[in-house]
Amino acid sequence: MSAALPPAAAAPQGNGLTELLGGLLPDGLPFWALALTGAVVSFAIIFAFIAVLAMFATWLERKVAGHIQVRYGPMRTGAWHGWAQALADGVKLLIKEDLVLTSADKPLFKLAPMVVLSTALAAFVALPFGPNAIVADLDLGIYFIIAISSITTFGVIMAGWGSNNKWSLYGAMREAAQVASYEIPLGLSLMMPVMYFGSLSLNHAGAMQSGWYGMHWYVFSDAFWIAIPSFALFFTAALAETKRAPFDLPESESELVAGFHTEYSGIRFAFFFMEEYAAMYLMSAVGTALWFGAWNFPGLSLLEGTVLHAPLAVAAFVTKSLLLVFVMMWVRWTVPRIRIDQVMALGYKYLTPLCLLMILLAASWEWVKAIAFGA
Amino acid sequence: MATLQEPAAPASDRSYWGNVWHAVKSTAVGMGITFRYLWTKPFTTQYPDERLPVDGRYRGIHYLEQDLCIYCQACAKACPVDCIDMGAQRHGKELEWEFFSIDYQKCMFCELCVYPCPKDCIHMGEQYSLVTEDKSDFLLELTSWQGLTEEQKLRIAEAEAAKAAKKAAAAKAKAAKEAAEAAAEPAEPEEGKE
Amino acid sequence: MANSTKDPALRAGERLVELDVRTQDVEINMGPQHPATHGVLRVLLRADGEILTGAQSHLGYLHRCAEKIGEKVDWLQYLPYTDRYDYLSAMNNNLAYSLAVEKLLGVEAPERAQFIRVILAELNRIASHLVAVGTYGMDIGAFTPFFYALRERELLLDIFEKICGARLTYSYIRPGGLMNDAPAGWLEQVKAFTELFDKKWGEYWDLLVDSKIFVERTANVGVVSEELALAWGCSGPMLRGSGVDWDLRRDAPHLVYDRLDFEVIVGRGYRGTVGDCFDRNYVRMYEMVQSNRMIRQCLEQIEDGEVQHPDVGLLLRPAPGEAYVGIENPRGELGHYLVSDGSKIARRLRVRGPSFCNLAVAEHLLPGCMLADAAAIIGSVDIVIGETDR
Amino acid sequence: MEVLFEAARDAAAALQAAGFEVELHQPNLPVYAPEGESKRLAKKHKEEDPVHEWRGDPYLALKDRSRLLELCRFLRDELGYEVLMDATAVDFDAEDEHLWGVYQFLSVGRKRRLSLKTFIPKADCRVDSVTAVYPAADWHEREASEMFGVEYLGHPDPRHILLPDDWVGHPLRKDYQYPDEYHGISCK
Repeated sequence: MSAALPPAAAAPQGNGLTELLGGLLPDGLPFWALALTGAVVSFAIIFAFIAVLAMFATWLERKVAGHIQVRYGPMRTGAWHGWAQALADGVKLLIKEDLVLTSADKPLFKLAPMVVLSTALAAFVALPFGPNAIVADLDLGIYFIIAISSITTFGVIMAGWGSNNKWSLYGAMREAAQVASYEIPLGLSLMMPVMYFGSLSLNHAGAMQSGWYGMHWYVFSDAFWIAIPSFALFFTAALAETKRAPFDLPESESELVAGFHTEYSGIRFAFFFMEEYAAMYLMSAVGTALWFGAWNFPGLSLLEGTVLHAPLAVAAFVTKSLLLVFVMMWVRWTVPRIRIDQVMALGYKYLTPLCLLMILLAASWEWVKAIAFGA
Repeated sequence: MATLQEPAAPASDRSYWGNVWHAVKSTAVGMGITFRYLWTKPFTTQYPDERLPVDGRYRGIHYLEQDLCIYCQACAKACPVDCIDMGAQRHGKELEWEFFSIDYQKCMFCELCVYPCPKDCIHMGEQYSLVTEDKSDFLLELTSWQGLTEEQKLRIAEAEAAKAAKKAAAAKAKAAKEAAEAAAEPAEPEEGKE
Repeated sequence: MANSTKDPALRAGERLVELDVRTQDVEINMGPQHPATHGVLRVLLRADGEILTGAQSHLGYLHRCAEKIGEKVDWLQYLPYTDRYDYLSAMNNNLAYSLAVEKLLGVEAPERAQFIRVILAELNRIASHLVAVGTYGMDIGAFTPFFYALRERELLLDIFEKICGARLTYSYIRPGGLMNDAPAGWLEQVKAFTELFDKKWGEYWDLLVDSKIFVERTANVGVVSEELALAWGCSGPMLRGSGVDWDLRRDAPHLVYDRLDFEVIVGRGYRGTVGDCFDRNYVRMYEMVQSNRMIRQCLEQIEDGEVQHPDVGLLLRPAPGEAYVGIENPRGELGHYLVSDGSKIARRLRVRGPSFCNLAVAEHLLPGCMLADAAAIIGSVDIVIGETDR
Repeated sequence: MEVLFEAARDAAAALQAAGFEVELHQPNLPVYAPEGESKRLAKKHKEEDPVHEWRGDPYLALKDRSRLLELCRFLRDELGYEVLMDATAVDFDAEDEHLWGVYQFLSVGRKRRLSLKTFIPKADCRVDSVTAVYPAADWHEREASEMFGVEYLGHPDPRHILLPDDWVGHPLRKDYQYPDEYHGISCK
């Protein structure tokens, strides 16, 4: 579909991890054993990644917030700039009393954090960290991520309802309204890169941005004038989807005390916390994969075939995603919070029509290119 | 944009693209400000490690110049919350201090106790953090000694000795006078002459 | 979504709003421990979904019997208690009380004391408005402007600490003058602050007030019409925000305000309707600039001299009589109604707190708004619970 | 401040012309108080003559409290006092037979203040609520009612405001006895 696709950048096939396992495990193992081992190992990797990420991100968030607000943030735990603060908090949350209200709807209350975290984990399987570093290279990767990450909403609603607290219920209902509305602009805003790359696979999109010595990112491509506004639209919708300020209405601490997780404590609260950072990272990673060249950076192609290639590619991808996570934090500590009806108005009156307009423009651009360059 | 002069006309552009433009612009301006501060030195101090110096007039925990105090209770009477309590025995000019305490659960550091003091002996100090796990620790004792010091005892002894000596001298003088009077009795008519 | 437009002409007793579709109401306790109630205020909200249909304030969680204490301690001893009703503007409270007692005493403070009083009152107004604007940002959801505002306030507190030794509860302005004269270098420190503040002020405007989201959250929300504001006895930025051109500093000149050149900021619907939350905040923002201007003029005009009236000592015995004196506090008119019988203790000491009166109208603005607006409206009234409950 | 009170005389004249029994009290002139109480007031200052100095602001004394609401309406509509700044009560002395009801009015348009005093007998501690004219009186009257035991007739919401709902007694009355305890909390 795209004329700009360099011929070398055919989408890599298969999953690096399964290939690796297939090589390591003894021959003659049944297929399901391989698949099961792959699944367990992938889960362990993703869970460890999210746990470390959440810890790092909490620390980062507090430092970013602190320095933006002309203060230091945590400084006392650990030697250097309170680096162990998140670790200490994690331990504290683990050993804290796990309170379940007597009036709570116990099954829902207990299930909610699990649903929330497991959906966030599930979405990570379709995320390409490197050329082959993907758990499941789905043809419909983007579709899968959008679909699975919206199940989080169920968890939040369960938490809000199960807590038997009016503030929590408000948070849950806001989440339901907000996320359901923002699925539309989020999905639509992803259509622009999808049209450009002609694929719903993130791995494919990443491979297609490796041209120009690793700088053929969507935002630098011929369609940059579509890419930049469409990224702004995507980013706004992603903020709403991940309940980040200015769209943090489900928790909005100055109105709803702490929203849907008011009644949670200890490790259950930590699950919600990890989910928030996992979701932030997930959305940033999707943005990176589609707009900012996934794992590509200048010079990476020179290392092709060496041992360094895969780790550097993964590092580049994670760094770029974390930069976007930083931008999310930066936005959070700058702007006030929107009201629920304005969230709806923004979603339906601004983001959705603008996304449709961008889709029209992107489609016309592909058409113009096809006519002009005969691709 | 911000101006110290009031803007001339109310601005309320609520058109569709006006809203979009205002949202994008104001968010960008705000993010510019926050980004600038991300790299400036924080304003805060790391409290327990570094402390800001307090000014000379700072109203912290009191200190008492006990040797000047005359136990007049003026400060206790001036206190709006009755947090000053004191007790002492007088031995002539010397004071045998029992206690001079301020209850910092009540004290509101208003400095009203300082002004009526005739000897200017109670002051507000520079210490401010009174951190404790026990409420009874807030009842601070300001005296540096209780009872009588050796010096005071000495002075009291001296004073008593002086008093005794004076008494003795007076008695002596009286006796002498009486003796003199007795001796001078015959001379009385002479006085009468005068 | 049901009709969520605010009805500015909402009548006093009318606390319920009819919606297109009614579902079962939810009763929510906002407070006494809630992030947006600025202390221990409890507002019992009745809501139909996100839309409030009724509101009722419950006060008294911080009631400390100030008026009863006033009948138990002598005139000067009451001074520290005045610090504690509106603890964010304690200098103004001291000033209000001192002026009332001075009226009964029939004395006037020396000129230098009056200048220093005005400087302190205006500095304190800036400090108070900084907290008001900053915490209002927090109610709306913006944390960062609060820290910037507190940063400048910290410099102000240093100034207060230098002159009186306390950072929050000053007890510095007292009947007859001041506790003591300004120390050396203090006026220069004030001057340095006024110059710095003009530079920093734009940051709050750009970061918070001009932010699109802030405008959307505050414009046309919680509209207090002129009639409503007057009928409910609002004062201060709440009254001026509604477009009423009334400022006791200009209209009832006391101290040396008549020698200063300043403007009274009045809400004019800069981003929406006159009297909305944005206008109240707008008034506070520009009042800070005007206060800064007044301080600079005072610094130019101040001369050396005495700071305490020679006849006023520590034990006051005002003549029998009664006086009501109200001055323009950062939050509105702080009135003291004093009744003296000639003894050293007041017969009656009535405090008319501006927050108390301004809050009364807030309760009537809430029905018809959204739940999130409750935080915005209560924040825009800028209450200090120490004063509503006294 | 004095400027604002200067208009008290005009207001008194206008009210008297409208048929209200009001008396203007100005500083350093005889104080108006109900029969007997003014004498005792004077005695307090060791003067036999009820004519004694009474400093501070001028005020209007309304003799007949039943016409309070009517007077307020007249003040607001005819004399332009749009704002009720403060409404409170005063118990000058435990032996007095009357409480004072004190109202502070403000005219924003004409830059005037007015202080109005009415007398509420302690034996029949009732007075009309002025909330119908000035909604601002709502909370002030609730406070005065719980602190002094004044019953404001026609008040829309006569609950306690600062004190707990089950508080006994009226703390600002001069004859108030402190309770020993409140719900098991010692008040001593």
